Amino acid sequence: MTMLPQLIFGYFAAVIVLLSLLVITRKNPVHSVMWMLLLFFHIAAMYLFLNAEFIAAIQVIVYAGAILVLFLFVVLLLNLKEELEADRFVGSWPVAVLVSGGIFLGLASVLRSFVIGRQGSFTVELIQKVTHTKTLGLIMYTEYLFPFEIASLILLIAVIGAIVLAKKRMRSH
Amino acid sequence: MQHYLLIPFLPFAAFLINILFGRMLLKEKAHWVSILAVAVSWVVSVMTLLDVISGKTLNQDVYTWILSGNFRVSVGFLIDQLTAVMLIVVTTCSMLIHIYSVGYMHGDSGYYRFFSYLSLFTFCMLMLVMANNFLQLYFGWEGVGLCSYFLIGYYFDKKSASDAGKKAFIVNRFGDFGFGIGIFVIFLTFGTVYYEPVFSQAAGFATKSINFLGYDLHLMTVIALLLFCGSIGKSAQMPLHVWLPDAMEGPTPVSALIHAATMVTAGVFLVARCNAIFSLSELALTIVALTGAITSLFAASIGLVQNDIKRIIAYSTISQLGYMFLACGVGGYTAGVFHLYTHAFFKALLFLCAGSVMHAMAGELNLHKMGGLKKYMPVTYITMLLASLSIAGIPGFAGFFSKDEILWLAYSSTNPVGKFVWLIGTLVAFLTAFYSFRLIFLTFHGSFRGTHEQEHHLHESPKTMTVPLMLLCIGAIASGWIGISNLIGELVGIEHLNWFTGFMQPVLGHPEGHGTHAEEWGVMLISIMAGVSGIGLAYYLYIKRPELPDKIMAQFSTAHRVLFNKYYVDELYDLLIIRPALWTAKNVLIGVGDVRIIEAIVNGVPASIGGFSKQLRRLQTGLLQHYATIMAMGLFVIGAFMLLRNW
Amino acid sequence: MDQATVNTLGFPILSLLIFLPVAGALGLLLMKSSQEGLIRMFALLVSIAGFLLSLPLFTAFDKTTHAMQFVERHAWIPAWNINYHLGLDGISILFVLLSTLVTILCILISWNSIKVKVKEFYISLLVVEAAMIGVFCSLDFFLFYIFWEAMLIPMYLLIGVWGGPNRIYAAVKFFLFTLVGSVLMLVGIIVLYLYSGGTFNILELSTRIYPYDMQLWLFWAFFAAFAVKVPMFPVHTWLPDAHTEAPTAGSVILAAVLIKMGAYGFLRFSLPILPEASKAMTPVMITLSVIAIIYGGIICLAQTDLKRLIAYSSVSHMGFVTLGIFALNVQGMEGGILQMINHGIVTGGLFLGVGVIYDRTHTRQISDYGGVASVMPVYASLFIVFTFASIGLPATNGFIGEFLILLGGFKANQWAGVLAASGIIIGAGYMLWLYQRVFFMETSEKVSGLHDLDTRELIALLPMVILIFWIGIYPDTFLGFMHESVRHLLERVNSGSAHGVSVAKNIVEILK
Amino acid sequence: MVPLNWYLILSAAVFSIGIFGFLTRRNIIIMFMSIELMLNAVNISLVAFSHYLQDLRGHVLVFFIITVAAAEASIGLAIIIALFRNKNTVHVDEMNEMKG
Repeated sequence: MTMLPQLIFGYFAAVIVLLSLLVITRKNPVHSVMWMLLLFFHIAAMYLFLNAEFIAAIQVIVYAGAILVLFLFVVLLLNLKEELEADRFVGSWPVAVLVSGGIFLGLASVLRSFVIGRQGSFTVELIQKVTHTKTLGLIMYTEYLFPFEIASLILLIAVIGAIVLAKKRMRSH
Repeated sequence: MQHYLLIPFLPFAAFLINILFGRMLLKEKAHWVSILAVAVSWVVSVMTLLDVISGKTLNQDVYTWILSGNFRVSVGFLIDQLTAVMLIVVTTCSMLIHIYSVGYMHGDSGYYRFFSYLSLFTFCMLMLVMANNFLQLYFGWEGVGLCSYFLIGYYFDKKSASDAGKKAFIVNRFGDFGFGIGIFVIFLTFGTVYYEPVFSQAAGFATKSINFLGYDLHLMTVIALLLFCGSIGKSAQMPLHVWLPDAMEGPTPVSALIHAATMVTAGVFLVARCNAIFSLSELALTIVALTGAITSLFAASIGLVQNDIKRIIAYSTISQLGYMFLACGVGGYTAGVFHLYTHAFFKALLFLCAGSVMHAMAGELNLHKMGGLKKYMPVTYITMLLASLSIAGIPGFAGFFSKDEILWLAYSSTNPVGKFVWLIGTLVAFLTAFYSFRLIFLTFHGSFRGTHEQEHHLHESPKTMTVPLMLLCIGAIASGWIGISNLIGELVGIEHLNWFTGFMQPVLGHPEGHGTHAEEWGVMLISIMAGVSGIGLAYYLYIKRPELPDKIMAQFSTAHRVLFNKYYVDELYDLLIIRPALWTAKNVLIGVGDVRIIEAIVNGVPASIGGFSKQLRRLQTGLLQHYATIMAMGLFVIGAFMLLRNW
Repeated sequence: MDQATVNTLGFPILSLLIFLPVAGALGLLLMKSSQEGLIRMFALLVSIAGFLLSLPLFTAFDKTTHAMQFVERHAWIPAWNINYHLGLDGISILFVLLSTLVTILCILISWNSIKVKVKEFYISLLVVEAAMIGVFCSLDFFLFYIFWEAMLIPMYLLIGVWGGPNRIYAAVKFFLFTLVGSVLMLVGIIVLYLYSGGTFNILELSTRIYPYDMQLWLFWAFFAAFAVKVPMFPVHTWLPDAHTEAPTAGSVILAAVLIKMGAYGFLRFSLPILPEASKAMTPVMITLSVIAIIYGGIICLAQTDLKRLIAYSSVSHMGFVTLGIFALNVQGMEGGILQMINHGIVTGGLFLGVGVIYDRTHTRQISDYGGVASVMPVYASLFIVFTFASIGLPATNGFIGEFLILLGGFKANQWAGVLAASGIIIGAGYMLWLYQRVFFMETSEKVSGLHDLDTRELIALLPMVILIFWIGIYPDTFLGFMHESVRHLLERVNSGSAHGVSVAKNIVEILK
Repeated sequence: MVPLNWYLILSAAVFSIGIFGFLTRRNIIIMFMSIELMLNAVNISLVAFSHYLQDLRGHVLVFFIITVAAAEASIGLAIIIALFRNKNTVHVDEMNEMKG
């Protein structure tokens, strides 16, 4: 069936768009977190579809697992009752609609006539043969070693920052 | 002749001594310095006159005053017949009035200051008279203006006195404005401001015309009229006469010296000195004659109804000055100067008599508060009577000869306006006689109308005041005898009896008038008739039927009010010039100009910038979304721009 | 470039003249601010030394040549060809003498009227003097600009710190007015520098011919800076504020010398460097001057504040100066320059006079005064001399200047001459009215107990009186300096603009 | 075969939804989640690019984006907690001390 890939992409696209809309429009933050979880799973599946297995795994583990859980903790800190009554949107939301719609239309009108540039050397077969994680690791630790180190540094700072910021001030009262 | 420099610089030295050392050292003795200086300069003037009579004249520069490019002028002295006569007039009157002031100003706090100003005035008047170029004439011109400012405003603690002084100076400045521009035109045409080259080349420029302020006018007329502007200012002629009556605020010797004998005659002296220019322009002469005639009629009419003794004499001065200009206008410069010469004596005398009356009446000036002073002040009475006879033009007295000469020249002159001017002259002669004797009868005859305390205080003035009166009285009578007209000369058999005209002939030329002897006799008779009838009418109204004047006044009350308020000229000037000037200054210039236009810009620009920044500040709302939205919009705009650019 | 004569005096007199006051100011810094007597005496000595040092200029000046004298030239910033180049000629020498003399009088007059921050006061006074002399001597455009701006700061302090009630507004206004103008001039200087291939030397710039429209733009750039300083008609509103708020010494320096820099700028820069534009712009400048004369005069009639009236009268007098300068003939020019000196002396004297009674009564409202003559006769007589010099009475310096200007103005444009001549009537009007309201009439209670001038004040006022009569009676001592320089300047202006550019055409071109 | 454009349009859509979310929601946490959305949109397009351009650099970049996203999320949430602690509100429009 020649139409299958298009069909699958169509499904994924529609679901992702729907889920993202749901994420930002739910009144209850916990619901939006749940929807976002679902969204991440779909995105991970799409990566698989684009045969980036390692990235899909990372997506699920880091994004869905770590970051979203973090969000959940913070959401649970809120007093949900008060949150439900308050109105969700800022006063000037029509402007925002206009702006984001404008940006989307602008991008869409450009991307329709997008021409693929020169093909790189990592063909799909090569990756499958060597497995995606190995090739990724190969590039990462040779060509992009320095940015890798910086990334680790960023994470370190993030950790310390989070602790300092969120720590309860003992002396301040 | 050789030490002529003493004449002006002695009074100047006296001025310096008095002003510098007056307060501490001289105090009461200040008058000796001034009188001595003036007396010596009088003696030197007489010697100069004798030298000039023997034919010697002098034109010498002392030092270069201003040198700039081709404009060169120096302090220089020209002594010829005209200067000699003026020297005599100025120094004689000045000396006598100095002596008179000793008595009059006795006990005054600023005694030394008064005499220093008198000396300064004499110095400036002499510099004016002896100048050999227009700029030094201008120096003397403004110098005497300055002294009249000081002397009119002598009692400076009185507002009216300081107002009068200021008014005199500013009105003179109007005249000097025209005079200054006249000097510019002279320099631009002749390339020099010295008399001698200007008058000799004047004939050459007779036909030329000049583009003056855009109009092509006859050159000589422009120059003549501009110079005449100065004369009008200084000699208080028609438009600029308002300052002289107010100048009576000053002490009486000042009025005698400055506002009768010397300063006001500077205008006539200027016209006489520049006769070479004036006679080249028919229009200018006519204007001079007309202004003189109208002013004399105008002033004489006001003089009829005034009650202040000094104001009457002031208006009579303006009227007599009008006479002199009338003479110059019809070409009779010699007659004009002769009248100036005689007028100086009897007018100074009139003022000094008025001063001694005031002195006796403790400052009272109103005629209706006096009367019957004859028996208290015989000397003053006699001298004032003789002076009034002289001014009324009664034969034998100085006034008659000079006035008759003018009227005859007016009648017989080739100038078209001559006859009309002669008519006005005769009418003025009648009015002059009338108001002079009204003054005599109201002050000296009839019964005393003042307060009892004043009557008790009445006494004849001290010697230092009466002696100058007598000397001036001789001058008032005898001064006319040097200029008796040739007509009477033929009658009496002496060929050239009119010595004065002969003497002045080289400088002022000779007026060519045509008219038979019969007409000359006729004119003389008419002028005598006018004088006598004036006196008769005054006698009739104020001695015979004293109640008549009030009835007439009631009948012509409006006319009387107009005349009494001096045709409302002062109020007119105030309305037309002073008030609008102040108004424009206050609201137009400051209100609109400075404040609304310039300051608005100067303060407006920073204010508007401030306002704009305030608006900008409102953009910072503090809301996260607003900033994000703006960023997103920026993104969108750039995106759109990049997109549209390559389409 | 015409050959500038070498310094005839041997020692660098101009640099000494500029930096002696600065050294004095530094000396003052060392003193404790409590020893006020010592400070005053030291400042006085420095200023007297400065004046004595400036006298040899007067004697050693060679009046027969128009070339620059006492020239000093050292490389300062070779990279941009900026040199420390000083020199004097007939036009600028008198101003240097005036500056040194005026500083002495300012120090004398503010002997006990300045009580707060005395040390800083005298320091800024000496620095202003240094900057002033610098402006008049500098022949390098860059150096000129430095001194021009340097003069602003101490003057700003003088007005801002020791001034009257709303001195801050006046000081800021003064500062901004001059600064905006001089910034435009800086643009002009740079354009000239680039166009003439990298030289700031004024003598060189004065010999070149620039394209006509560039000259026009440059003229208006310089006009912005100099017209503000003069002050010419539209931009004069800072002067009355600065004068009413400045302390006596401040307004004397402002009136006597600072204002002259604007007119001097026209003479030294606008006319020689931009002859064609100046010639084309004379009708505009003459109209502005005449407006200034009459406008300034009439406004004085409505003033109630003493210093404000004298400030507006100096707007009118400076209108005469600019009329003289832009009459572009010998009489007008020499009259203009002499009138600048006269105005410095007369208005300086007037402000010294006002300072004297202000120190006693602390009020500047004319209505508070009356009958001062009977209380202070000596002071009244000195003030009457200043009043009549300001009106332009013959035998005073005012007359010589005004007569020559009116003569030159009349020669250049009859209407301008006549209208300007009306200025002397208005002048007589407001000055005599002022004199009457303050000195004559009955003594007002505020004035009754005053004591007359003491010797210090007399010494401060006498030099001005002597100068008034000296210039009035024998002006050649001062006019003699200018003949050669003015003749040379006029030759340059007439020859420079003889390139067949008819005046009428350019006006149309500008108005288009 | 799904053309690359579709993926890009999809990521554009998700991106603009993220923007919309960020600009309109009052709850700061939801704003944070919209940021995560935008980052994921970018990741999608990157992965699509690497797949179609057969070049793994896209993946490396995605990898780094994820690390940065993680760091950013943690710090952001710490800030939110601090903010919440002393303002006890999470609504953005009530925190405008930084007003001009």
